[in-house]
Amino acid sequence: MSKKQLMTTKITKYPPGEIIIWLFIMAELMVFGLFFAAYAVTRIDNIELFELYQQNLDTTAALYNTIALLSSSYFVVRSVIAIKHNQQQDSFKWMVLAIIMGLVFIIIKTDEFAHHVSNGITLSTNTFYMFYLSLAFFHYLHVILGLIILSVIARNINKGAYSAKEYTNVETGASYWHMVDLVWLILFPLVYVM
Amino acid sequence: MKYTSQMVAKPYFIAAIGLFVGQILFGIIMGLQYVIGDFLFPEIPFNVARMVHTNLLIVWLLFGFMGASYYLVPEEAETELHSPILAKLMFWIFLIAGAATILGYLLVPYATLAEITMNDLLPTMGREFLEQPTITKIGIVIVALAFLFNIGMTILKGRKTVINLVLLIGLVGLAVFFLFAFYNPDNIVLDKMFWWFVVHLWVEGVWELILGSLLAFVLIKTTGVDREVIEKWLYVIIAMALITGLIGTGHHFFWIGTPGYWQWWGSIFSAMEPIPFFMMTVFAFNMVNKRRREHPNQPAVLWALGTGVMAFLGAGVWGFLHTLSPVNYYTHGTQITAAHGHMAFYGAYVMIVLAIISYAMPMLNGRKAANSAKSQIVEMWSFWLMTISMVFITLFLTGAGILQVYLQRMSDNPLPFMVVQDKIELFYWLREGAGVVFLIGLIVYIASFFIGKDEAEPNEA
Amino acid sequence: MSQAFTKSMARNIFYGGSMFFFLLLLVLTFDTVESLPQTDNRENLTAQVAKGKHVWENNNCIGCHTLLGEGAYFAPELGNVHKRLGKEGVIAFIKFRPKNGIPGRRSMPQFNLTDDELDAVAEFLKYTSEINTQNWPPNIQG
Amino acid sequence: MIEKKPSTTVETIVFIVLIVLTLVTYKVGETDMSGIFVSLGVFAIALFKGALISEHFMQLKYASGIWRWLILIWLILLGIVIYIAFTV
Repeated sequence: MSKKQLMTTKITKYPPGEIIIWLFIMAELMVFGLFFAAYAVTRIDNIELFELYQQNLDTTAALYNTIALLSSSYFVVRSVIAIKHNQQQDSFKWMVLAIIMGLVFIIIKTDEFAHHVSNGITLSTNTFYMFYLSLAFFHYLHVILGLIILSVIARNINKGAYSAKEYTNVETGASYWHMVDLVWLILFPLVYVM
Repeated sequence: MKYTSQMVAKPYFIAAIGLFVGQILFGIIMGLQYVIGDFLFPEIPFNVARMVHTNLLIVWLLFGFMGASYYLVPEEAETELHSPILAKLMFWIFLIAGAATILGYLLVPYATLAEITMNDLLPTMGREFLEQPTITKIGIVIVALAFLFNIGMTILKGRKTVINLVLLIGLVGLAVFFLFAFYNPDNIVLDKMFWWFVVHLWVEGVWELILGSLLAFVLIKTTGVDREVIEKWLYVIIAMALITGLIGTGHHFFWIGTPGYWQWWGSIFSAMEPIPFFMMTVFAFNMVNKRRREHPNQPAVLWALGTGVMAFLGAGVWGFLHTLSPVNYYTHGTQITAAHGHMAFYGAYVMIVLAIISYAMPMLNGRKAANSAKSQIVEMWSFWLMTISMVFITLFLTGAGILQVYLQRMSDNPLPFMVVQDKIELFYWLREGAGVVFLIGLIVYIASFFIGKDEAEPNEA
Repeated sequence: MSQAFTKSMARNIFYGGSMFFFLLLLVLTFDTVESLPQTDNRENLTAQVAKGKHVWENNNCIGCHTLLGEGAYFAPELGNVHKRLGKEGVIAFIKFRPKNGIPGRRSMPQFNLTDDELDAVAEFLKYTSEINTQNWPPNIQG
Repeated sequence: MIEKKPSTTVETIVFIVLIVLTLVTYKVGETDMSGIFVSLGVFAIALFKGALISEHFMQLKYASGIWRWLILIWLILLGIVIYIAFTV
């Protein structure tokens, strides 16, 4: 297959990265989509309960987390662009920044979970917390998995494993990470604000 | 056959088929007890017949898995089996322990069996599928460890292929999750919950790894498709199986005293459990369509394709039908479950074991690659007889189940269990009829081993 | 841009995905075990109930009946039989099974249980009927 | 070989827009504004942000056929479900 050296507007047929990751992204989005739909449908009969306990959530922490994930996603975009131009140094730098922002998310979210645990809140506390904790924790695990993937990629970039000719794995990891970001962008307003 | 030590697989396969016959005979007895309640009572009460039926199934499938492993692991690893003697020894230990256990079920009342095997020291008996005396369970663990050691050493010293690796992971998982059979707390909710760590994580977890690797092996051998392609498929299929199946365990935690959130987790993830089975069907057909050779052993290819389709129908479609918690609320513990169980076990596990037996037996009998044309035709007849009758068994049980759900659980005037059973008797008669056809199919299958024994095999096209 | 999908990627997805969901299963299992006291009626789990469970197991009751929907589908659900028949009804039913069954009908064996064993198994079924099963079964017929 | 610095203007603008929209959503949550239309507005913003991620970060704008629409269709379906669930 011919390689493009520059990011041009030429139309490629497939999305970036290995094609299999897109099947998994779709499967993941299906699961999250079902959870979101289940949340919304269950809420219909429990509006007061949901609105009451929604107020107990820390919206400010969620805001910082949204900014952290968005920045992280943006840094990953910069890292991909850099590797496509053979700038391994830059690519590595951006990827490390992305990982740092991901870790910021983990720290803030862990603190939130710790608060819930110390208040004795579990999945069985009530329906709202069941959904909130399920969604947030399932997503949290995805962030951890994404960070592991990004770390491996960062290490490989640093070792010089990727270049303008071979960067499929970087794009694969990046696509997964954007999916994690995307899910949080929906989760944030749905569970914290609405 | 490339290595003489592969020969140890043969007794395992023969024992598997023999026990399979026993399983079906007891199935026929139970089917009759469904309509003639006092048939063989009190000599063989239903609970004993069922125990024999389900335990024989598990034991003969394990024989099949072990035989398959002894056959394919040396060939994949390109080395002789670590210890053929150990394999032969374990065969006899397992067969004798299995036979003794079945005889125990049949000859003495279960409570007496519990007493003489000293169940009270470590009570593990009396739970569905795990009825074996504790001493038998310990025996199973010992046989499994010796088997794993043998297979593991062979893989370690030889070529490490993906098929061998996946098979080994599946077999280790099988042994590890069986250990939950020894956990039997007084608390029935905890008991039920961890009971599923054996049952669910076997059949909807690690067994799928075994299934996948056996299917991949048969397809590599019969289609000649590039190993790289097949191994890639294998990884993706088993990845999906575990990704959906692990949390899919939750579909058993809806109504047994576990928290309500399992209704969401279980429904969502188990709803995706058909995906790996669908991929398996696509995989099997795809590989056969891309075949680089016409393998002379046609029945083996047929069984391999059949297992993909029937596993998808039985485990995938019939499983999905009642896996969502609002549906399962009404169907839980009815004949719908029985319908699903029959087709899923047949499609996923019976057929894959028959596929590997079909592929390996001609070679184990000293032939080059296949049985005579006459024998193959008979075997394919048995395929269709057994498969179609299993489809009908499933359909009749589904019919019985739908009526049962309606009459007993949904109608304005719910009827008692036994009243409902009388009303759906017709379906049980039809199921019994289909069961007899299945037995005929099995007899035809066995006949295929003896027909055209001395005739030459068809040439490779 | 290579669209080849490599085997190592498939392998990583298998190992990564399985580990991920296995850990998730462990976390959910842990949470369930922690919260079971709210639903599993353990405050009523007496020594007699525990004994009843052994009687239940040693006679392979699950070989015909379902308990909370699990078991064989040959005979009635017993998770709520205490609500259907009451303790005395349960004991009487088990005690007076004819040795040779009922002609033409599905028959329950005569297990020759002692009075204490009968009491224990009835207590076990009473305890089971009080487990919070999310409102299952849909009605008294089980 | 090292090439000249590539242009990242589009991605940077998209990133800034995403941050601004996030802050808007947060402010709405802080104020006492409530009601169904506020909620739906907030969610519409979220879907739009998702579309930006899909098009510009995931680079699906360069993909053709069904691939380009994967995420967008998911967002639309989700929007419909949430709309129905919040307005019944």
